[in-house]
Amino acid sequence: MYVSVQNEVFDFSKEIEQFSKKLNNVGALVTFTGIVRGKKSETLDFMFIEHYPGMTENQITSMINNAVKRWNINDALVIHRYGKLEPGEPIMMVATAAEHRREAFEAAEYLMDYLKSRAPFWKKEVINGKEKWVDATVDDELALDRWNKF
Amino acid sequence: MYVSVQNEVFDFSKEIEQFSKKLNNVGALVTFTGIVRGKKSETLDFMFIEHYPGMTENQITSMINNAVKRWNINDALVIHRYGKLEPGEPIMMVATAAEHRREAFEAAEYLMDYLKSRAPFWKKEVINGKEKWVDATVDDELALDRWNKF
Amino acid sequence: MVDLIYFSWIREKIGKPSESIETNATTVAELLEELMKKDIRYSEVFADQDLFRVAINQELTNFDASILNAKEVAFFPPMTGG
Amino acid sequence: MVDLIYFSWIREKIGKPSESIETNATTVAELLEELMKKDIRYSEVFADQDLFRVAINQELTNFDASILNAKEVAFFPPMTGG
Repeated sequence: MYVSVQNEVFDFSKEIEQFSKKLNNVGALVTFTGIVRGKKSETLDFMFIEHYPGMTENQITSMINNAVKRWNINDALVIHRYGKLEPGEPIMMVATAAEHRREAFEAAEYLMDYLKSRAPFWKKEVINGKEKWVDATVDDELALDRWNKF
Repeated sequence: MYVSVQNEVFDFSKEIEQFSKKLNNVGALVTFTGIVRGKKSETLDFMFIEHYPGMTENQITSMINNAVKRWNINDALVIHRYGKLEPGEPIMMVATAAEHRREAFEAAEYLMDYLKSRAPFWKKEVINGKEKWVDATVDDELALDRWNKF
Repeated sequence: MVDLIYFSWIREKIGKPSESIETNATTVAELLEELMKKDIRYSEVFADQDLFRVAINQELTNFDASILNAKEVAFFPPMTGG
Repeated sequence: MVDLIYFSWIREKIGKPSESIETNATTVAELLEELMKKDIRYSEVFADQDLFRVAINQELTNFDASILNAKEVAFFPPMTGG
């Protein structure tokens, strides 16, 4: 398991390479990368992410432990940034490795849905010099229901 | 769109890097990589994949076109190998890029499910010197039902 | 003594990221009542309990939860990670 | 003249990857009947239609399909890609 909550920009293809090197007897590898949308010239000046140090790492670790219990996954990675992010930069990534594709996909989607609404991060967008906190969406909250229907 | 049906081994982290460089205003990037399971020393000697040249490329291209029509995806990539594959080597990969995570995930799973059962590839495993064609599974066929329920 | 920690627009409206207070409250709800009586900034921020969440000692919980063992009570809007 | 193409265990059992034949058959089903009369290898391979699939001119189709415009008829087991 690899969890990193960091300010620094990361190279997701290098992270995937490193993650995959440690894998053994894995048949399926799924990655998700979230990227700051918007070209700088057009709309978004930058994004700022606030987080709750300590709780963030604990929440992510317990999300991964839940995913490992629920699906037969061999390994998982979560990287999530905080601080100032420029358009086009990666915000976060998730990687899951399993024997079979269904487990790897489901575990990755589960981690994404929980990171969206249960990891203590708050996004602020700065658009044409105006700051605005991003609202949580009903859809993101509803996405969690999918994982409680068992 | 990038489609490659090839014998040569590929480096999926490099492919992801190249794919992502061409993207613009994308918020979500999903990748799936299929890897030959089994350590050489233990069970699988190697895998051999046969395919139907021409039809393979056409089928994959039309799968991607269907995915683009159905989900709001900005770009997609499919690489699939044929010929002799060693344990631990990548078999194939799919990448999808979209504004939002749900579209990117669904399009990637759709492409995987169709590649499994509708792209003209046939896998043969060689285990302790004995050749065996891999049987299609009922689960893989049933996985397609999910995409016909609309 | 308990540490109160604020995030996002709650931090901005209250005007500080954290504070240490003495309280006789035994639950989060009682603590919120106390705070809201103290200053209009708190009563504005905490008026609508649908708009924010609470964590005690870095664990998400609800407004009925006891704060008797709380070292750290955090208030923040719904998370927007990912 | 139509090209018949075989894959996987069908290719192995028939003993060749492809062949060009003359046929009076108008559908895949009629073509299969013709082949099965010709040689025991074909009748063994094509006895159970649940075990294989057909593509005409590189498009998946079914056994009722016409082969009147077929340049290429391919027989193969269910695919196992991915």
